[in-house]
Amino acid sequence: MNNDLKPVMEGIFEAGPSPQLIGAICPECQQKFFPKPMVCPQCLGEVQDIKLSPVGKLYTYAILRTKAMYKLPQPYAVGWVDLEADGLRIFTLLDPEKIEDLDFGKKVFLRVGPIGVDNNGEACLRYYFTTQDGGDK
Amino acid sequence: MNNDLKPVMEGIFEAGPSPQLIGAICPECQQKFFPKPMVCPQCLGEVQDIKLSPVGKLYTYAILRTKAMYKLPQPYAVGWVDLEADGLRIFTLLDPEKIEDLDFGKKVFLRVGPIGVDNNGEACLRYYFTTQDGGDK
Amino acid sequence: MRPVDIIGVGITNFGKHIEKSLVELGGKVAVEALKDAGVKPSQINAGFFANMQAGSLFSDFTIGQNVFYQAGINSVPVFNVENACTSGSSAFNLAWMGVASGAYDMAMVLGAEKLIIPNLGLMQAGTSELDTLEGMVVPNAFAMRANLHMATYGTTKEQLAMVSVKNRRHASMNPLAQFRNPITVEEVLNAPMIADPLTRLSCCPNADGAAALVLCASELSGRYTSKPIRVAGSVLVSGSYKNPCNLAQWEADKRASSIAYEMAGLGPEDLDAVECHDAFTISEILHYEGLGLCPEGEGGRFIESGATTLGGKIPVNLSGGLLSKGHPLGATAVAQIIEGVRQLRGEAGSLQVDGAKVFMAECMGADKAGDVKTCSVNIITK
Amino acid sequence: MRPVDIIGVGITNFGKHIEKSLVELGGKVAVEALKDAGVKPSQINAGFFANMQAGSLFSDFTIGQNVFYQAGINSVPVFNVENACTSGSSAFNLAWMGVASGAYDMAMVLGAEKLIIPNLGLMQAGTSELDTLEGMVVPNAFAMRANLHMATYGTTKEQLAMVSVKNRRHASMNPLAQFRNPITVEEVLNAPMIADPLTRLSCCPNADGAAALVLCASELSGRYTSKPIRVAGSVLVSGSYKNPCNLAQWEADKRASSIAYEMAGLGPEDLDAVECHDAFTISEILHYEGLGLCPEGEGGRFIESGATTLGGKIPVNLSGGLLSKGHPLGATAVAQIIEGVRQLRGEAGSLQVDGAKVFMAECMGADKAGDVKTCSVNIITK
Ligand SMILES: [Zn+2]
Ligand SMILES: [Zn+2]
Repeated sequence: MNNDLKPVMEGIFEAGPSPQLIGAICPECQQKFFPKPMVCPQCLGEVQDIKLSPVGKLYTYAILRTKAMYKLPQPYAVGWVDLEADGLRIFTLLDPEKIEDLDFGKKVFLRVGPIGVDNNGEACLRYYFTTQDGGDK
Repeated sequence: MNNDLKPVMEGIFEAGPSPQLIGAICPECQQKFFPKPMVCPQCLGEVQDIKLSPVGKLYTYAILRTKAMYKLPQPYAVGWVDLEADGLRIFTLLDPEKIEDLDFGKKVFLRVGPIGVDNNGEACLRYYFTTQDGGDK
Repeated sequence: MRPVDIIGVGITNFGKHIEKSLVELGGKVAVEALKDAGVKPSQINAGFFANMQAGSLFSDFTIGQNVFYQAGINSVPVFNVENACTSGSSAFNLAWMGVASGAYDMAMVLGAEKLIIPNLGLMQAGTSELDTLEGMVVPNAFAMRANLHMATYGTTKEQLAMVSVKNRRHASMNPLAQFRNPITVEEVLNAPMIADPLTRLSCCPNADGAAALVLCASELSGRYTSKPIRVAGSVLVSGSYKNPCNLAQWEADKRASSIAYEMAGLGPEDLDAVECHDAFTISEILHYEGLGLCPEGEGGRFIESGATTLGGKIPVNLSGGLLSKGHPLGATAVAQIIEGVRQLRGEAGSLQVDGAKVFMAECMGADKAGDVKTCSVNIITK
Repeated sequence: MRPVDIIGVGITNFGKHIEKSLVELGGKVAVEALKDAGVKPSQINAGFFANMQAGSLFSDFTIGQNVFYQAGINSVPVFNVENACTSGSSAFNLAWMGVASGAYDMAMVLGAEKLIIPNLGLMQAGTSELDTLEGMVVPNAFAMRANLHMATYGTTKEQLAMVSVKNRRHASMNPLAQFRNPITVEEVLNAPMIADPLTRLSCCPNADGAAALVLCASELSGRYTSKPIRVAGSVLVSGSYKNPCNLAQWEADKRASSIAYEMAGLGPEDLDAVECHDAFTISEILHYEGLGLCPEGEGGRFIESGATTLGGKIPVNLSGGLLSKGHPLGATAVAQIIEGVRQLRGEAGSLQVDGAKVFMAECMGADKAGDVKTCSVNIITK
C-alpha cells in the first residue's frame, strides 16, 4: 500500500490492510448514506460517520473501452454494488485486473489502491471492488 | 501600414491610407448600424454595407491604467465617438499616443494600425480614433 | 393558467456550423421564428435562451441577450437557462408558465449550442463529484443500464442496435439531420466499442445547431396563424435519487409523463408521434417503457416489432433522433418540439404521420446518484 | 396572479470560502432557509438556482440540482439561471412568477458563486464581441460613465469617493461583509488607479458567497411565519440598446423601477431602504437618479447631503453594498433582497431603519452597445 499517496477525495475511505468506506448515518431516521451528506436530507440534522460493509453484491457494471479520464486503465470497469448489510447501493470503480470475472449478483470485496491520478494530475488512492476474496486481508 | 496583419475582426473596416469603418444601412427604414447586423432589427430585412464617416466627436472616454487584455498598451484609452454624418455613436479604441489630449466634444479622426493582438494572440490591425488630424492621409 | 399555443418556429440543420458563431446561429433561427409567426420583434414580451456549454467552452455568458438583440428583440426580460440536455425544454417550460400565467402574451424560446470543437472529450457530471472521480462518464452510465436491461428482461444487443438503424432510416428523409445514410444492425454492432454493448453507432454524435419557437396566449394566436399548436402539457421534474436506485427503469420518465398525461387529459394510446432523448440506443428502449408506450421490460421486443418506426403503431424519433441528428444540447429539446409542430401542422413531408393530432417530446439530462438530474415531457396537440 | 411572500432566508458571509465548494456553500444556505421558514424539503415545489461563472471557471453545470439535493430537495423542477450580475434576481423573478401563477405553492431561490480564484482577470463582455476586442473591459465602461457624469452635471470625484466611504461605514456594522474597516475620501482617491477616476477602492472586490430564500403563496404563508414579507413588485428588463446611447443616465433603471413602482402602487418617496448594484462608485450615483431617489444629475450632491447614509432620508446599501461585501455574482441579487427581509422583519441590528416598511433591491448586469443587458428591480413590503 502506497501510504504516501492521497485519497482521490478526502474523507471517503480508510486505507490500510482492511480498507473501509466512510459513510454516514442519521441518528434520527437511521438512514445510511455514501458519501457522507452535509446533513440528513430528510431531517436536516447532523449525520454521524460510520464504516460501511466491505463486502457487496454486483448490481450492474460496464466496461469503458475508450481513452479514460484520470489516467484510469484502458479498458476499465465500473459498477453499482449492493452493500446488503447497510441497505445501500453505491457506485464504484471495479478491479481493472478482474474485468473478465464480472457478473450480475457476484460477490465483491472492497479494496483501496493506487489507480490513476486526481484532479491535480497527481497519482492517488481510489477505492474499488474486486471479485477476488482475500488479497491483502 | 502593415498590410500583412489581419484585422482584429473581419469585415469591420477597410485599412489603407484613408481607412473607413464598414457599417450598414437598412434600405427600408434608412437606419444605419455599426457593426453590420445580421438583419435590420426593425424590419428583419437585409441590410447593405456602407462606409461610415471617418470623422467624429468624442462623447466620452476613459483611460485604463491596469494591465490590459490583447497586449494593448498600458495605459490605453477608449471612448464613444459620435459620427455626426451618420447619426451613430460608436465605441472605439483611442490613439494610445494621444491620451493626454482627450476631451469631451473634441474632433477625432479614424485610423487603422497595428495595435495589440487578436483572440489567437497574433499581432493585428485595430481601428482607433485620434485627436490628431492629417497623419497618413 | 390560460391556454398557450406555438405560433412560429425556426431551426437550423444539426451538424457542423464551423463558420457561424453561437450568436449568429441563434439570431438566424430567432428571425426565422418571428417570420414564421408573422410577428414583429417588438411583440415578443420575453425571451428564454437555452444553452449548456458555452460557459465552459467559450467563457461566454448572458448570450441570450446577444442572440435576441440580433433579431431586434430588446427591452423585455431575457433569461438564460441551463439544464443539461433539457436546457431547451426547461426554457420552454418557463416560457409556457410565463404566457399561461398572463405575465406575457408572447414569448420566444431559443436553444443553441456549438459542440463541434476539437478534443471535446467525454461528458461527465463535474470533476468535483465522487462518481466522476471513480470513473463515471456518460457512456458507461448508459452501458450499465443496457447490461442490466439485457440481464433482467432478455433484451438483446441486436434489439438495441435496431434503434440506431430505425432512426437512421427516418433521418434519410430528414434533410436537416447530420447523418442520413442508412445503416444495418451488423454495422452498429461492429462499429468501434465505446462501452459494451454500446458502439460508436449506439451513441449520439456531437453537433452544432439552433432552434426557436414563439409561444402565444391561445386567445390571441388566431390573429397570427390558422394552425396554432396547443401546449397541452408541460412538465419538468428532477430525480428522486432514491437509494437503492433502479437502473433498469426510469422513474423520472414515468413521473414526468404521468403528470403531462394528466395535464393534457390524454394517455399513451393517444400519441401519434414521439421524439425522445435517444442519446444512446438503450435510452430510447428505456423511454418506451418510462413513457408507457409499452409495458416494463418490453422495450427491446417493442422496437423489434416495428411499432416505433414510420408507419408503425407509435413512431418514435421520426426526425432521426439524436443518434442521427447529433445533440446540440441547448437546441435539442426545442428542436424536438418543433418536430412535433411540423407533424401537427402536416408539414413533415415524407415523414408525415397521417392525421397526427397529439405529439410528445421527452428529454432527460445529467446522471446523479443512479438517477437523472432533470427530465422533461411536453405534449402538444392540434 | 396571486400575492407571494418571502418566508425564510439563509445567507453566508461574503468573502473567502476557499475550503468550501460551490455546492457546499449553496447547500448550507438552502438548509438555513428551510429552517428559517420552518418548512420541510419536501414542501418545496420548485428550485431556482443562480450562478454566473461556474461554467467557465470550473466547467460545472446543472449545479442547482446538486445544491438542492444536499438540502433534501429532489423530484421537483429545478432550473439553473444565468443573467450576469442579475442572475439571482432573475431566478427570483421566475420563482415569483411560478408561485404567483399558482404553478407552485412554495419555491426556493438560491444564488451562489465562487470568485476567489487566482488570476481571475477583468470582466468583459465575451471575446467574440467587437467592443471587447477594441478594449472594452468593465472598469472603463464605468469610468466613461463617471467622466461623462462629472462633465455633464458637475459631479466631483470626491462625491464619487463618498459612496465607498458611506458603504464602508455601513459595512462596519454588518458582520457578514468582507471589508469592515472605515475608510476616508482621501484613501479612496489615493488608492491605485484602475481607470480614472475609479481607483481600486471605487470598484467592488470579488467574493465567494451564497444566499437563499423561500417564496410562498401569501394565502399559505401564515402557517409558517408571523412575519411574512410581501413581494410587491418584481421586474426584469433588458436594455433598449438605442443608438445614440446615453451614458450619463440609466434608462433601464428608470424603466424597470417605474414598472415596479406601478406593480407595488408605490413611489420612490415610500421607500425606507434600498440596496443597489454599486459595482463601482459611479453606479450607485447613477442608480439614485435612475430609481428616482433624486433628480437627474443630482446624484453627486445627493450622496454629499448624507441622504443615503444610515439615518438619512433614504439609506442606500446599508449592508455595505458590493463595494464592501464583494460581488459573488450569482448570490449578489438574492442577498440584496435578504437585506430587505431583515430590515422589514426588524432584525437588522444596528443597521435597522426604524419602522421600515418598504424596501427596494436593484441590480444590473453586463454592458452591451452602451446599455445594460439586464436590470432588475424588486420591491418588498411588510
Ligand atoms: Zn434523518
Ligand atoms: Zn429597417
